[in-house]
Amino acid sequence: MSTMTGRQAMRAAMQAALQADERVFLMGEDVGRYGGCFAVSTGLLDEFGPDRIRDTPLSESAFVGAGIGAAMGGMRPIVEIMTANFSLLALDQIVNNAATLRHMSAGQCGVPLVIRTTTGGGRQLAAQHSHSFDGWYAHIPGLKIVAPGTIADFRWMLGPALADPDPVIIFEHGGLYGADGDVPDTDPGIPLDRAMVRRPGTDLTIITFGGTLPTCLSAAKSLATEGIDAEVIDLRSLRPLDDATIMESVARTHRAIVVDEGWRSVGLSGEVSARIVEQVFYELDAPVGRVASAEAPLPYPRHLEQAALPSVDGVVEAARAAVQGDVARMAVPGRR
Amino acid sequence: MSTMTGRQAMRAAMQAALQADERVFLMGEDVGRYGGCFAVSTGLLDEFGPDRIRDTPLSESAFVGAGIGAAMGGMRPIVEIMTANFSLLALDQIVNNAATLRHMSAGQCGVPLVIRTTTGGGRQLAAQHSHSFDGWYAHIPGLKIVAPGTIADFRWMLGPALADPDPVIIFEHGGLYGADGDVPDTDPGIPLDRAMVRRPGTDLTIITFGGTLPTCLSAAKSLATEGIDAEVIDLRSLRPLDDATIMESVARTHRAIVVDEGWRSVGLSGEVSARIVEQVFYELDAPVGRVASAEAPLPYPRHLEQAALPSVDGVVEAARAAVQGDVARMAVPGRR
Amino acid sequence: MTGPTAETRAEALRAMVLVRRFEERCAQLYQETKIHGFLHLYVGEEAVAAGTMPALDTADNVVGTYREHGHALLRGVPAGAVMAEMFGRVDGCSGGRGGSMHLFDTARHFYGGNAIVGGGLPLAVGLALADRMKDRPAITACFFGEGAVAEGEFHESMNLAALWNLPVLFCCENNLYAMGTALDRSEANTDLSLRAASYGMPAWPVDGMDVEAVAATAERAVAYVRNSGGPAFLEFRTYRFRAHSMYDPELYRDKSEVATWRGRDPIDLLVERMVEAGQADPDVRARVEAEVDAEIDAAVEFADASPLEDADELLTHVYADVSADGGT
Amino acid sequence: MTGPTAETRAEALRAMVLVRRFEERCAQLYQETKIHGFLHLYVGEEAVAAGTMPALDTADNVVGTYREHGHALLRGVPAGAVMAEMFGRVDGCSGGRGGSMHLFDTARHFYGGNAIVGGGLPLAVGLALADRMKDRPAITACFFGEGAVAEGEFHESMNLAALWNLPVLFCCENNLYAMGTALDRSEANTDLSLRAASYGMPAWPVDGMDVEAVAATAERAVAYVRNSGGPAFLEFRTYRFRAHSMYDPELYRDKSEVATWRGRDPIDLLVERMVEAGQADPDVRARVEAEVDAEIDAAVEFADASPLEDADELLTHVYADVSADGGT
Ligand SMILES: Cc1ncc(C[n+]2csc(CCOP(=O)(O)OP(=O)(O)O)c2C)c(N)n1
Ligand SMILES: Cc1ncc(C[n+]2csc(CCOP(=O)(O)OP(=O)(O)O)c2C)c(N)n1
Ligand SMILES: [Mg+2]
Ligand SMILES: [Mg+2]
Repeated sequence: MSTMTGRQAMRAAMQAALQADERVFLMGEDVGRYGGCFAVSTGLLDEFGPDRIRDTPLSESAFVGAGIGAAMGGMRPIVEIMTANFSLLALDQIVNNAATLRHMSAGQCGVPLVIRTTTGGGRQLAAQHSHSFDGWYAHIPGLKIVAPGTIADFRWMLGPALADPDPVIIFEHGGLYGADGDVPDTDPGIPLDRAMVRRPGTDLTIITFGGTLPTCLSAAKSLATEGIDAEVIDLRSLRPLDDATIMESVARTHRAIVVDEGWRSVGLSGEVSARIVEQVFYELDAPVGRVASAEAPLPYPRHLEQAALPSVDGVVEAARAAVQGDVARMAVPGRR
Repeated sequence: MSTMTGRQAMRAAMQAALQADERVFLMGEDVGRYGGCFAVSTGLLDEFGPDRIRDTPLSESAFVGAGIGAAMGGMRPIVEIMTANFSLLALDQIVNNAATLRHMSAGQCGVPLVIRTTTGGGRQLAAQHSHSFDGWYAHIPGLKIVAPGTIADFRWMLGPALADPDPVIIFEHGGLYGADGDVPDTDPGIPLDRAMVRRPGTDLTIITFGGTLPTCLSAAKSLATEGIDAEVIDLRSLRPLDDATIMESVARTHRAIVVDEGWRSVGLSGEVSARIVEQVFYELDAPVGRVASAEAPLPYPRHLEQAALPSVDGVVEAARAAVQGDVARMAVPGRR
Repeated sequence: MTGPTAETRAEALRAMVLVRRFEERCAQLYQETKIHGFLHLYVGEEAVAAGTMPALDTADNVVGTYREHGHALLRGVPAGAVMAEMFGRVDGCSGGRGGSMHLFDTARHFYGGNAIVGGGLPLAVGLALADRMKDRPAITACFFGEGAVAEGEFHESMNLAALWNLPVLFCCENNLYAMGTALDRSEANTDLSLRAASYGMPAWPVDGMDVEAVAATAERAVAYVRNSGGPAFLEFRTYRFRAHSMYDPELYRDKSEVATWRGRDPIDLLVERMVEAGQADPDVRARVEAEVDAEIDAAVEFADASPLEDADELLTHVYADVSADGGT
Repeated sequence: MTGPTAETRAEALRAMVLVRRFEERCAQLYQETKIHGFLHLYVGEEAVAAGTMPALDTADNVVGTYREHGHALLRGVPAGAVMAEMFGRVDGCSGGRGGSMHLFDTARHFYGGNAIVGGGLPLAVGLALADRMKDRPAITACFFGEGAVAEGEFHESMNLAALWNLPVLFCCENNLYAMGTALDRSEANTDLSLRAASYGMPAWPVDGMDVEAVAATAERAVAYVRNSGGPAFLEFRTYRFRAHSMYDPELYRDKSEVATWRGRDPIDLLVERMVEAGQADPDVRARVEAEVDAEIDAAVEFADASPLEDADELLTHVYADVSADGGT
């Protein structure tokens, strides 16, 4: 076990992958000479050279599409898109090609591509640099979507993503690059599509992932002080979703809230809520709650940005409501 | 009241808008000389000339962005994107500019733009021409998303969309261009964001929109023959959603299913389900059901494509399950 | 230089006639509702694929558009597998899932079949990058229409291939129209070869109705790309004799213009030459048509006999791991 | 032609010094954590905006990037409103919501402030289209860096403006680097003016460190665009003296290269000329700095005094209709 930052963990993961498999290479804007926009790939150019650490022009569609083509050609590209906001410029390649090629070619064209991109707000970068499209991408069949919420996952999710025969997008929350965490020195071997219970609890289940995992763990701590024992689930994989882990927990706690930094409407929080209702409706003692970002472009000033993002207080409140909202008390006519 | 096809209705709507307001113009691929890929704009070039019926090069990002700029400059552009699949090439302009400009400029830059695009499958056009992104777009704050499901709405939704000071995307299901329907000769004046009850019923609520509205109405007919009286709600607007109409209905019927041609995961069906649970959980006698497209790129052959899309039978089955699945019967231990 | 041999010409003729007759049969089968969806015919443009494909090695990659029947056939995809694909049957070259616009055959390095205008170009750059990084001598030929030149993906791909000096042969089929949009209503500068050269790669325009001019230029370009390792651009000046797809009233061009171009039918041009050179008699075309018709009949029979995929297979190939439907 | 008058030169000097000192103050305020997020300074490039803005009419539109403080100030956006925006206060030119990368002032036809590289170009084409359709004589000046030339949106916008002959002046600020990517590692053909000309529009390169060369070329280009109604392209050859943003170790360039370019500081160049021409004495720069510093002090005070927006306003301006939060 060693302690490192998310930035160091992902760099170590890439370094190990580049050393282990010569088919692996990193391509993206300023991943080389500049050292990476968020200093994640610093040093890799010196170790692996410009052929395997490829700085690209500002051509998101072409270099993502080139990653798809290179993957079809037998390489194992890691394509870095500086922030998820810019990935929209490459969405045609991601959705119309990467996600469809295997199915429409009846299995002939596999796309073993890994896309890494920075997601999330909280750094006052305003409306064109702060959005979380993690959950949104999880709508697309043919893609696998993962989002590390722990530094250990920053270190150990890349390996299975590269081993996966299909396109995997890793959404890395910018706020976690500088965060410290314990990292096992060897691969813990957790499957890419497995959710993890980060804190066991009995009174309700808080389901989250990525940048809001720390938020939810702090909320669980403070809920404990008021006698509410919350279980916290880290989804890790947004597509596919690990229904089994979610349902097993909610069937025990009978109450759930979903916390997602993405916008609420037509986002991941609604999907998890809908699945809980489909699969364990009769176990629920209260409606499934949702905590998500305010439905507005993220503004620049800190106070407005913080007001827009999920907060510890917001999670605590939603958890309280879920716990208090038991059928007996709320099903009185007055509440109807 | 007159009878016409969806194609004729939208053409009449554009013709009327072009006649009424000289700020309105139509821009898109092959809307002029070719007569429109789906023959919607046929004839408009002759009546309004090449300045107001503008054929564009194959440059989705530039002509959509130009529509945004022209809207900021005081015009009222109707930008046609041939199919929603190609709109992904313009998504940067739609999400990073059209949806954010007003908010991040504190109200200075309004974008009164209407985007019209063809959506949906069922015509054996395979995986790059058949997808329904209607519900997916509804995730984005700053956009308004509407989807006509009746020929009357094909005729009368464009007016309020053009009158709206914000960007509105109209998703027109390709299957409805050739469908006949009754169209009022004068504007019925239904607000753009209002859902409509298309068939009143008492036993359950079927919530849908666009191309699956006819499917659901047929399903309701056949359900009636087995004594199930289904209410069918046509959402019309996917962003914002008309919660009041949905909840009023579900609070009466105590059962609901959501039918969406989009993929199930992180789609509109999950959002509607989650909102029902948040707002009328204690009224529900059964879990909210979902009928959506199979989570695969749409294949070419008819039998596979039909197997992937929501069907009358699929809706009938889901409705039956919702009606049978009342708490008393299903809450027995064995079912847990 | 001595003129092309009778053999070369006979092969080129057979290639063009095969594609021509195959697609005419497709049009007929579309009317008979055996083929559905969008169907884009290459009729009139056959010399481009017929002249280019022989210049490529079997290990070279080919990326096409939705107007790719000819490219697939001349790349060696069996006519039966192509026809079965159009019929949506399991023996189709894409298992019946892609249809006319999505022909694939990776064993022959044929990477589709892309229905997004310009969408294949970045893939071609990536395939070439893989060959470069794996030190394979292969090159990648990428076909697209002149309408694609207006797309951002064209620009980004041309620049990237030139910047990284990747072995991509950009094959622009300039048939003067993108659906109903004439080149001069799509491009501010209609000299596409000049435009391509501005990226710093050699660009050659060639008469796309003359299969021998195409073949000669293609050979030169392929050799250049293979030897230099860098990209080149070919502009084939050709014409689409038929509608854009099966639903096209052709309001945008005069019948007379079409007639003029039909006067330069690439098949007739070659036959004339062969006759002049005494390499064939005037009814050679009829004979070859009879030959290929037999092959096409067999293809149709094959396609007709091929079963439909079981609908339960709908979710297979969404992911490599069948159990991972990734969704519900 | 007679050389520029003392007045013109004094104005140009004041403009450049204002931007320089304003941004040096911003850097300081960033250290003092008064300004947050990304902050991209224009230091070294001031001659471009200072030479271009005077050539525009008040009705002309300006579209900028995230490196747009100088453009905003010289377009006439009050220094106080710009500084208040950096502070995230309600009196900021974007109500405090946009910050450094999103300065807006539609009253002055200043349309931002766009943080997507290349994202402003299509908007500029549309603004010009609106002017054309409304028969307004205005033109649209669109600023972007040389890195944007690799984006598909650049290509599509250049072609569309040229094809439709729209009054757009494309102003490419070629400072040789896109973050850490040097031009020759981004473009296969580094002659950007030649590339631009391939779209069929006039393109002029100009020394971006010489404010008078910039002004002369800008006047010519603006006149051309206004009279012809069609687009033109200007390539300003300039250099960024400071880091790309506040988090840039500058591993990608030599200190010596930076030093060489600093030797051509546009402010010094102009001062030398004025002194030579006897239009100013050597300490003119110090005097002008003192003047603008007073203006900047006032701007900082103004910004500091401006309140924060009430957090309850978070959802206003998502849509024009406040009641329509469009979401929940
Ligand atoms: C991105 C995108 N935009 C629009 C279309 C619709 N479309 C299909 S083919 C076509 C014309 C393309 O013309 P060109 O590139 O010249 O090829 P051609 O059909 O002439 O062979 C268009 C506009 C599409 N398939 N993809
Ligand atoms: C589409 C997109 N890709 C990447 C970025 C990240 N980024 C911000 S500025 C920049 C460099 C742009 O360089 P250039 O266009 O030359 O302008 P300069 O910063 O030199 O003024 C990059 C890559 C972005 N903002 N948008
Ligand atoms: Mg064409
Ligand atoms: Mg630059």
